[in-house]
Amino acid sequence: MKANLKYNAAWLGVMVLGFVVIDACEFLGIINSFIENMLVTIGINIILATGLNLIIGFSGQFSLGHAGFMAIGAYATGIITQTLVTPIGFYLSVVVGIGIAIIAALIVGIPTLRLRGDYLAIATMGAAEIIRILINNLKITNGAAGLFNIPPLVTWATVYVFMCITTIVTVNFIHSRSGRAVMSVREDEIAAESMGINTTRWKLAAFVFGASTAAIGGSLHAAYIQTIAPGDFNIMASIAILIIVVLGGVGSITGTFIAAIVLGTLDTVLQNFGTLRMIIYSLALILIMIFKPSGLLGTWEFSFKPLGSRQRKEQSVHE
Amino acid sequence: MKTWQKMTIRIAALSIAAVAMAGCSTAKNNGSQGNNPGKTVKIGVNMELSGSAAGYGQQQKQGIQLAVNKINRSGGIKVGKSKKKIQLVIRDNKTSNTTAASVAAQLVNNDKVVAVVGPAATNAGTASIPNMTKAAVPSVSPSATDPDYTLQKNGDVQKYIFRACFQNNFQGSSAAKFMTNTLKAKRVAVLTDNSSDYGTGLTKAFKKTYTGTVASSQTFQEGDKDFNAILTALKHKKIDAIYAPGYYSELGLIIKQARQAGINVPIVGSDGMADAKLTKIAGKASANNVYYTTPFSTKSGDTNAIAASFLKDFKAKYHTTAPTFSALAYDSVYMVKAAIENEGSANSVKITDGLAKLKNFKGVTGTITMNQHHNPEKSMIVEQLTKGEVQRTYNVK
Amino acid sequence: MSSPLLTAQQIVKSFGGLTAVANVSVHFDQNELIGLIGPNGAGKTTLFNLLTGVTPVTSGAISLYTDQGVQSLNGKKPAEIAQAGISRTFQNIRLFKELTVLDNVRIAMTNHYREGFFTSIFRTPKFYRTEADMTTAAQKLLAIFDLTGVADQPAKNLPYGIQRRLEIVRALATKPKLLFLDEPAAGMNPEETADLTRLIRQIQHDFHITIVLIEHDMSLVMNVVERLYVLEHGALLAEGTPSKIQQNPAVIKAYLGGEA
Amino acid sequence: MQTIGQQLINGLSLGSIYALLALGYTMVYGIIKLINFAHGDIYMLGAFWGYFVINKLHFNFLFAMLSAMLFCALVGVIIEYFAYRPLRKSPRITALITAIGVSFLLENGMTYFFTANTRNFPQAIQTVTYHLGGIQISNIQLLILGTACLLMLLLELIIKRTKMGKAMRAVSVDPEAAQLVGININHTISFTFALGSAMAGAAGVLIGLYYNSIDPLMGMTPGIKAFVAAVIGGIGSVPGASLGGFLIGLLETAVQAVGLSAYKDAVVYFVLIVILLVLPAGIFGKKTKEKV
Repeated sequence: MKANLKYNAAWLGVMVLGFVVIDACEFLGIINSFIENMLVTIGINIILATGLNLIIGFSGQFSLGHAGFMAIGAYATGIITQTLVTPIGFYLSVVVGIGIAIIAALIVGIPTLRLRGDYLAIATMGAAEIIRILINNLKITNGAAGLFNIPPLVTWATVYVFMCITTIVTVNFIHSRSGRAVMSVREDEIAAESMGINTTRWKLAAFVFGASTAAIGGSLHAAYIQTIAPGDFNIMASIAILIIVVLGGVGSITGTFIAAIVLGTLDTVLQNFGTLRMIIYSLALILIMIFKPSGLLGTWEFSFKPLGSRQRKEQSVHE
Repeated sequence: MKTWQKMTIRIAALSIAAVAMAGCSTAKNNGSQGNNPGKTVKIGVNMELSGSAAGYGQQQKQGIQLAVNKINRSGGIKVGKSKKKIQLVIRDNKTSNTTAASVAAQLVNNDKVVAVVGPAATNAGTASIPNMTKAAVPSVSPSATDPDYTLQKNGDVQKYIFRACFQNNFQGSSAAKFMTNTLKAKRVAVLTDNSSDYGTGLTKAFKKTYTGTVASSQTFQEGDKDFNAILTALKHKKIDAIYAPGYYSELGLIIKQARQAGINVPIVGSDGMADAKLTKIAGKASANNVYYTTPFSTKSGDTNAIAASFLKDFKAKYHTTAPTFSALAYDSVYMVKAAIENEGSANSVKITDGLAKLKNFKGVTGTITMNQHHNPEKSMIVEQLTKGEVQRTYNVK
Repeated sequence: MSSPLLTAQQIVKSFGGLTAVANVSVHFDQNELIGLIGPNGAGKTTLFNLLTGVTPVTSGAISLYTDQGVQSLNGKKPAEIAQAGISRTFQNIRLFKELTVLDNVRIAMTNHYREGFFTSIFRTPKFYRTEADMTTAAQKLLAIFDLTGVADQPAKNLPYGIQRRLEIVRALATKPKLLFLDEPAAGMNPEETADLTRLIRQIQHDFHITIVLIEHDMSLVMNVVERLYVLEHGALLAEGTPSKIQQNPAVIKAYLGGEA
Repeated sequence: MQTIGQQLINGLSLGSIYALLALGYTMVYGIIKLINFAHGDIYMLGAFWGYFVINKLHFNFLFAMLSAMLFCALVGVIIEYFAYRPLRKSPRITALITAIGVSFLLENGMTYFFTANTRNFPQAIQTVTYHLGGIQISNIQLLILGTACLLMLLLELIIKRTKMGKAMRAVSVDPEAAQLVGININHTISFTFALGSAMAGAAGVLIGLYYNSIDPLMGMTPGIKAFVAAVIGGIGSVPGASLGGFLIGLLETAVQAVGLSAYKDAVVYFVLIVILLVLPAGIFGKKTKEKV
């Protein structure tokens, strides 16, 4: 119990430190709205990619429909905060977004999660596209024109706090009985079933969990950028999140953080290269994948726990 | 044992800190308003140079570069007493709204530009507004057409946001009037580009004004190439004309396929079609009985000296007939120049004032006066294509 | 005669036109150790799959006798059957390879230690209590089978024999009343097989459960089981004690006579 | 009735393009289980190749198409060699991301060097429209349908009758066993890429001629649709890909014909999901049951 306390306190320290550092930089003017924009984008991408990593890396289900759930959150916020221009309106919209995303994830997941591998990927991609096309043709979502002048109810601090909370919640989920059950599904579905694990239920749990974090990411995106359009949530948007997950290492939350930061920074730096930016970006992507096929960190996870005992552990692995 | 409480405290502490700090960050203020020029007048370009709107973005970039070259060759912009050259900072926003916001922030904060031209699309533009407003730097979009683009939610004008193009309501209703009064079309079919605000906005405005019957209303997406199914379905509907707001890449194909399918009624579109490529894609034989509303015409050179020189220069530099997007972008740069010269200052706030007060500015796309909503008022014409050539132009009132 | 635990009556399984299991009736009693033998392709593993719900039966009835009465297992999913008290190992080891030995065992305990969703994501004291209880129970089980030393290793790093043993431990962690072992001695050397024999006896004795095992290693089978079923071509060929089976002419013919 | 006939023609011409593209997906997937995301962009390269050789080198149409097939085959092999071969033993999702990277590279590289502008494809063949009992069909539509069917037949023959085809089938079932019986896996995979890319190249030139408009991003949407077609037909199956392609072409046409053009893609994806739920491996896909 004492060890847990120390361990949690260490993480709390890291989070507060991160906050203070960013805030100090902001205050001193080191972070202007350009850098802030980058940081917020990275933060939102971390929220999105962590959820997707839970689905792909931990439950082993290949989903290509993350942007669809993100769209739900974004539009919930966009629509609700048009009339309720208060922070409460924003938090309400987050809750509503999560609620709708959960319902949508159930509708999509219950039938399709029986599919395997690439078939599931293509089915979830189709489902996300259906969500997007519906949004593109609805009146309440203002169709293809999208919503703009969404009230700016989110600062970088809100995004930071949400990022911390979703990460804590996701990591806690992974390191619990539920998380282990979810991972057993990834490892061997038949064996898991025979151990009494209701694989359909746990797959769905991970899928719904991931979808609700995507909705949070969408809500933050809508309120920070203040403009959303159906085109923001197309297949390429899902793929962008997938790239973060795979680049960081499927099954490593630490990797997701690193990849989101690396890609976010790269993208911003490449802004200086004009039209060459996407060429350099794609080359970087190909080269990283060829030289680091299991992602930047593989399945390695940073933890305070084994800091003292890691050497001993490594030795025993190499034996 | 105490982890639950600790957890709660952790979250609470973070939230309190967040609120407190957020207060700090909004409270700070930088003394003088806006960006000032250095040795040169820095103008930023926030443009769709890759991604789905890259084709239009690159045309606009050509127009901007042409304008800047021309201004610099004649010594630059007169700021007060001295002349300063323009330095362009061109950045690609990948046709992504998030990136457009980031590019806007970089242009105003890091590059310290005094004005921005772009973005091309409404959504990329609206995503940039918060950062432009925060830095008090004006932006002129050559082609953001949503009526609300320059407005805040409460209907007030966005102080720093301008455009060089028509807004949808004006263009859509003009098309409706033209079809009723000139073409005498009683029943029409509407074919809308449903992938952006442009097509849908025009259709909305068109339907509001049009008094005849809309016999069929169909949509397509950018990048679509096959319209045969929609056109075959239209063929047996009794229609007098088709209203098809969209861009030349799809409209060219629609015209071609419609004519091949034997649909010979007039096809009316918007300024997204006003491009020589339309005829090339549709084929000369098919580009018949085609009309579009536009501020700029390749025939403009006959009456407008500025347009004539623009057309000549463009042809000399890029070996192709200047498209409308390039013309609008070209005008955007000159609008900024006019604002600077009128105010005698290249401070970004001053430029904003200058843009808002712009009056009888003679541009390629007509004589422009900025109205209170930062929409340029200029005259609309309708061009008619016959065998791929602009045969005549109509003035719409 | 002790009381029955599971009965299967006239179960049939056909894949397309092929009948893999034809009209087989078996019964397994409380705390019994039963062998299931037969030549390759006789349908032994298929029978296991039918009884554990991995593949559904074409016809026939499977019933489990519990304290609450008789429960039909027809149409139940493998997870439900596992929760009802039937566990198994696999012919080709199916461990959760990337996960640690401890986690392999804890996963099998999932249904015995309930944690609410919010309990776990917000780490309430109850969460830590349940986790600790679960870990203690798992470690106790690992200790019994001499796996404490490798508890933190990923299952894929273990030697083959230990992997087989871990699979049995994992199956036991579900607290089964009936345990199916599919060729537990496959690929083992005589020494390891002897260890396994001891292990199986110990499990039956210490955990008071019924064990059914498929095995080709006759020394193991004849040594430990109390009763035997012999399958051939998907049908039941014989049933009885090891000594009786060894003298059964039909069995001898099936095993030794080949085509004759 | 006439309208239905006409729509059928429309659907089949559209479908034949999807089918040609779907073949490339299905073959590559069948052999190395990779969703070759860059396939749609190879089709774009084919169209651009056709554009340049007709405009600059004044090739006739047949030559343009054949050279485009050759060019795309080469590009396919090069991409496989540099981008996918190093990853053959890596997780499949890694190879997928690389494929996405290659797709980005081709799209943006072409945008960079040749601008994003839409180009009009040279009309190497004059369009002639035939009227058959009220139904119109152009010589180009006939050409597309004919070429598509011919190429599919040819492909089926190559796979079923030639030694290389047998090797392809062997590698797709069990690469290690194939290697043991003396099949050169690398050559076989290269050949598969060449064949699939050649199909895409042909589709590119045909599309250019038919629609008269090409641009660097033209491969994105049809690429995804063709992949959906391959999945519907049962990925890995050549007749399945053809059937899937025609099915999607007809479906899109039907949805637009009844006036639901805004939901065209939504209906396609919905049908995809429904088909997968009924037939988890597509129409002609082999259902593989894991052995326990």
